[in-house]
Amino acid sequence: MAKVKCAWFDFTSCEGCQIELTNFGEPFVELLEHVEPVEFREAMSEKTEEQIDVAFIEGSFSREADRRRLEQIRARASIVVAYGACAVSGGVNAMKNHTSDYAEEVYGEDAKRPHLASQKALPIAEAIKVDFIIPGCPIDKAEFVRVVEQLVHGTTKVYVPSYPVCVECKRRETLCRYDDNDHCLGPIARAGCDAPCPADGIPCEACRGMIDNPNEAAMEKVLVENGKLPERWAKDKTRMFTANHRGDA
Amino acid sequence: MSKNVNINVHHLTRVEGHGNIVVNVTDGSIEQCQWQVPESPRFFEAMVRGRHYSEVARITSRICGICSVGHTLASLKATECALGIKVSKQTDRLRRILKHAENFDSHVLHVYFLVAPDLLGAPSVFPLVPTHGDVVKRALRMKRLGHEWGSLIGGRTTHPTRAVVGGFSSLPGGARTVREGEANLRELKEKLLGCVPDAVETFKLLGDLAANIPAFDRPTEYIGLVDDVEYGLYDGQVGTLMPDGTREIIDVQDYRSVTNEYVVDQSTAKYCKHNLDSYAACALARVNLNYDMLHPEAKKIAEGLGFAAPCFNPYMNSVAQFIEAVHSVYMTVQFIDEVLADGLKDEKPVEPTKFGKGAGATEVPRGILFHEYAYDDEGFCTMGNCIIPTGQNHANIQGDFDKLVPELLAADKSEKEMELALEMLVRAYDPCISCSTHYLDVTFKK
Amino acid sequence: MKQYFLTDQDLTAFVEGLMSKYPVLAPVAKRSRFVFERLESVDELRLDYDTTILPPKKAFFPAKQDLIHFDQDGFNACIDPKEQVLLGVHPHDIKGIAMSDIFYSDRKVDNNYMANRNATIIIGSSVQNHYKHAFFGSINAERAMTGHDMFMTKIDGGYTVETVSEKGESLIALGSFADATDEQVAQAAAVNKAAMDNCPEKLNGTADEIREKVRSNFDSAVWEECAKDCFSCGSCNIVCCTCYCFDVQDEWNLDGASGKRFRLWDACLTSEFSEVTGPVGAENFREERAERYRHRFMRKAAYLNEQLGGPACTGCGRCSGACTANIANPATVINKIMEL
Amino acid sequence: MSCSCQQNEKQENIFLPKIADIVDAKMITGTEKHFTLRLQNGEKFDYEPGQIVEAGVFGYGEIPLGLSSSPTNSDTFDLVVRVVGKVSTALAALNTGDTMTLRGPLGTGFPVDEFKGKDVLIVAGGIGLCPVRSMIQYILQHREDFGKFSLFFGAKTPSDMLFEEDLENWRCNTCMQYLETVDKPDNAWEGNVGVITTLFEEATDLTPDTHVIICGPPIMYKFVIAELDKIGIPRSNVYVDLERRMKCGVGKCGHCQINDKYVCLDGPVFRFSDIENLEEAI
Ligand SMILES: Cc1cc2nc3c(=O)[nH]c(=O)nc-3n(C[C@H](O)[C@H](O)[C@H](O)COP(=O)(O)OP(=O)(O)OC[C@H]3O[C@@H](n4cnc5c(N)ncnc54)[C@H](O)[C@@H]3O)c2cc1C
Ligand code: SF4
Ligand code: SF4
Ligand code: SF4
Repeated sequence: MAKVKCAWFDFTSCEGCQIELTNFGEPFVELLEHVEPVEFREAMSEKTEEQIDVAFIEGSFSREADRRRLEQIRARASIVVAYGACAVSGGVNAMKNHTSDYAEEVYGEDAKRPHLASQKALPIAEAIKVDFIIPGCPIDKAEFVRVVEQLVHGTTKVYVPSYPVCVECKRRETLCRYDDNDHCLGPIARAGCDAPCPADGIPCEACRGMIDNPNEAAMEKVLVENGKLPERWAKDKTRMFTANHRGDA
Repeated sequence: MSKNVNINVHHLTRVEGHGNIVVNVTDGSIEQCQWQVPESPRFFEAMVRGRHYSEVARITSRICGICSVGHTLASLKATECALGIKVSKQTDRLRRILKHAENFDSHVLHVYFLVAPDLLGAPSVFPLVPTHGDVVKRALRMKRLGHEWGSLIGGRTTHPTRAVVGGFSSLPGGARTVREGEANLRELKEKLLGCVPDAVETFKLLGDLAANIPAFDRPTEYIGLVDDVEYGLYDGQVGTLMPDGTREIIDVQDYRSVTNEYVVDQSTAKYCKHNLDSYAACALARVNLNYDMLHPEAKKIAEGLGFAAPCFNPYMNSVAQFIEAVHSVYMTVQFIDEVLADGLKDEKPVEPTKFGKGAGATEVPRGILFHEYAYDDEGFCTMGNCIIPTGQNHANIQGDFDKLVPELLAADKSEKEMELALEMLVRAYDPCISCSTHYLDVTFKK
Repeated sequence: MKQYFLTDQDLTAFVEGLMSKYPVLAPVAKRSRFVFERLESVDELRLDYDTTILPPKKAFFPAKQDLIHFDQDGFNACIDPKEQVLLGVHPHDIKGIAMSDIFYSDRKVDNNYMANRNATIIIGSSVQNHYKHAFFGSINAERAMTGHDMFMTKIDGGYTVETVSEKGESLIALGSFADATDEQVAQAAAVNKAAMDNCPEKLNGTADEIREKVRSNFDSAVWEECAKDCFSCGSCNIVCCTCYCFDVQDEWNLDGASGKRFRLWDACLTSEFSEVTGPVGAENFREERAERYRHRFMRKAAYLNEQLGGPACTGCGRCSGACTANIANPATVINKIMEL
Repeated sequence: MSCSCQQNEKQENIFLPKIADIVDAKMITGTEKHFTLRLQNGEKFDYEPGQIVEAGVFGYGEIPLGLSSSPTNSDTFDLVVRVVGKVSTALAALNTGDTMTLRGPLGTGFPVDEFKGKDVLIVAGGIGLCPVRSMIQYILQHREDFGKFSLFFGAKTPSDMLFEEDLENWRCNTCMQYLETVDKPDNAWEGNVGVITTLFEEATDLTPDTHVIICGPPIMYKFVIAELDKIGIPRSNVYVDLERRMKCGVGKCGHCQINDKYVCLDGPVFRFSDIENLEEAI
């Protein structure tokens, strides 16, 4: 099997997803048996002009100026994978999308200086065609390996569950947040991470985005009735990671 | 000397986030010499507005994936201060362990993956796989240990799950029972002590490579936490150290009098200054400030590597990081012993007693980090401010450039050599650029 | 086979005896709920539990089970049963296990389940506290418990212990049991009858009446109405002791050459469960959430009755508690349909 | 290997596949690949027309496929895979000399004996031709056992027509009535155009006691049944081939369950009168 040439690129993000990759430890060397990193700015100075087999893109598309760079990546790469919530859905960056005064809030008078320009935080797929996604904030490194292994083997369809996190909570026999006087977005959040948050005693914040056809109305109702959230919080709850998935986005 | 130099490093590699180095020398005179930060701004302070206090740390953790533990802890401390929460002794100790884990984890990453290639003359760690396989494997092994160590306490090292306002949402290792939690801690202790041989090897490697560390001194002001429990890392007050040895202690709540942020055109991140035009906040600053509080084993390492505090060579930050990494291993063992001696307890997070405003500080691998929030009566955030160490270091990096470039010119270095020297300097700071682009000084507001 | 008596004081020694011989899975506390887990120490045992989050079938059919390991040279099965004791199973859960035994052995025997099942010694125990949603007194009540080896009923001062198999009988040597008096046996019967009678919830109708009525309401608007808040989350399926569906997936190891095929508990309430890919894209045989919601009730109340000899529900109430939308409760839904 | 299986080898395991050698493989349309297979170790593969297998590639998975050759064909058998997703793509990537895994035969095929001596009509739409090809071949091989034999085949476009060689033979085979149509013709197409039911206008001599097999996309069933009703063919003489998601193929995973039937065990071939009132079946 020829090694698959992979390159990593980053846009607006915290770069935590690539950090997750370093957390594999020694087994990472095994992955290098069939994956050849050809460009990875944070980790290597090498650059390539060659055609790339797989481009992994982290971060949101949040400045029009980034469009050209993205188009160049698309042109050079056979497969484009958006990995991490920022790239897949806009992630946490999209929390500001519904407001207009965010720049002033952070930079005050200086907000109008041109180098501080920014637009809505959008998924990479808003700028270029994305072939596969690896959602999550951060990504689940086991899933990353699963996807990479499939790409290495030429799989054309990478499976991402369309059921919600509750399924995985139940399979792990996690105490439901709602049974612990808490709230949770698990019922509408896309699974695939193996539900680490409720297992650790905190709500699922839907960092992997919403499932297809999420029942948002029921979610709001359950947040208020079972989760005991004030109405205003329940209404805003899904802005954290899924602002771009909301019906009102 | 009539030299022309044109260095234009766009998106410097092997650093977190985006930074450019631009140096123009025409006929021997420096026309431009800049460290630029073009990273796109992310507006976290605006995003936390209106969010519930239980969500705020979870959001601000996403400022930076490398120091997300630090952001979480600084955020929790600020929120707890604003909400009148005093955490338990056990929480305090477990958080210290978590903080040490991050420090170790990040320092290993920096020393091995970002700095070592420079010292070994490689463009990255990957070409080292065939040539220095054992070094790479050791690096990955140590990196993994850092990850497991932090995960055991925090659930995850990138955006930790279990550290919540008022304490922890579950026992170490997600244990169902206290007994299991204690067993998990004991196992971690064994693992930590088991990594000593790897640390010794790293020590030897660094010793061999120390000769490649450039000689360059620029005395500056050092700022970092000083704590009476331990070496300033998780908690304490703001300490400053001037080149002449003068020290000052400032309360964390008065952090703005330290940071004094301002906006410059070459950067989307704000700059900071205190007594001088710039200051440094980094591992070097911490070791300079807290040398006496280092664990004896870490001191041995420092001496072995010829490190003497105070040290004014910014390139030595990598050495300071390794000294800290060793310190973190031994301090964690000590805290585990303390937790076990008192008996692990299944504690519920402490509830708020008021809603107001408060600041919190913690050290992240690259220096001191401040968070501040205000909350309304229902616990929703009305104001947020984060000041990130890399932001605090940008002006100091620029200061170093201003001194280093003429020195390099005087030494008649080639353009390539100059470029490498400048790149290595920036990397030595281990900058976290993306996180440095979101912070706010409210005094700028309208 | 025989009736014994075990005093409260002697319980610890008996369980320790079991633990010295077998891995013992038993109910233990997990914050506000209970779970079956491998006992590390007798003091964790909670025979006074109300219900567990997952049913005890996970002892032979874990939520994720490897089926085949493969590498470049070939492949291997993963059937590798280990003797174990499943302690503290409530009567309705014993019936649930008997039903899954039917699913996994009917027509084609699934030894990935049956081998583990056959290696498991089941010790039942009486319900000391009711789960707030339990209605086992009004469903499958007349069905006899089968497939277990021993049954313990909490009475004054200890437990009446009935052995129902050779294996169960052989366990008597591990503790200090006395023969039960007639009085103790009678008291045990009364305790178990009271547990059936005192369920907090109740179905209105016999199994046959319910089956007829539910089936004849296939096209009723009631499903749409009840499923309005459904998340299609499948929690009701996953926690159910008579749900048996699974998905099969393949995965490579890091080396890219070896890997495994495994199965995972699946849920018919989720949207992808009945989705197939055709030439023009995905087609779903139960596209609407109300259709999936109805399918579950049809399976519980009607579709499987013939195969199982009764409804595919034990009345444990786990689904009612697991449903964040509060709409999965069979007692509520079926009673509503019975009034149509 | 890590798992201990030696001692269990005798214990039947519904998930353990056999290995089949690919004797021949060719793309027969843009998206369909035709495989001729033989079990390894000279094992004979015994099955009935209409039965299915779970075919797979380790690492990718397994999918249900209908057997598309007559069981009386020497020691080889045929499968046709249409590329739609993950496993089908992995299978289609295989070539002569490669192997695939197989479990089966599974399910219930066509009731061949019941059809014997009767007029037979087979209506196939698109890839529905694959599973019924086993029956077609069987009938043609045992022609004298059956009465009048008609085959109606409809495809979306001429380039979607499978088994070109077969079609060529059937077109000029005088032992059968073969009618075909396409939804969308191309320039070269000279045959019928229109949905499959239009073929019933051409075939005027279908008798009420004809035995019928229908296999194709679900929407096709309703319309074809209506035509059969017009002729007066009782629904108990009509067999349909159903498709559902399947994971185990042996009635355990629950995906293919329709009411109290499992498509993988009780089907995929069903007598229409047995399922016409079954909710969600058609
Ligand atoms: C009884 C029967 C006979 C069949 N005969 C043939 C045949 O002769 N030739 C042929 O090309 N195809 C046939 N199919 C369809 C074939 O099984 C699907 O195309 C195949 O399962 C798609 O899998 P995939 O991994 O390529 O697609 P993906 O879209 O990647 O599928 C993912 C998963 O969904 C399920 N799935 C998706 N589509 C189907 C489907 N149509 N049926 C069952 N499960 C599905 C499978 O579990 C699969 O693993 C038959 C299906 C059935 C039920
Ligand atoms: S904790 Fe959240 S994800 Fe888990 S079951 Fe409960 S609601 Fe669902
Ligand atoms: S349907 Fe509900 S009550 Fe019935 S057995 Fe399943 S989980 Fe228990
Ligand atoms: S009925 Fe309840 S538990 Fe079941 S899928 Fe719907 S919301 Fe989830």
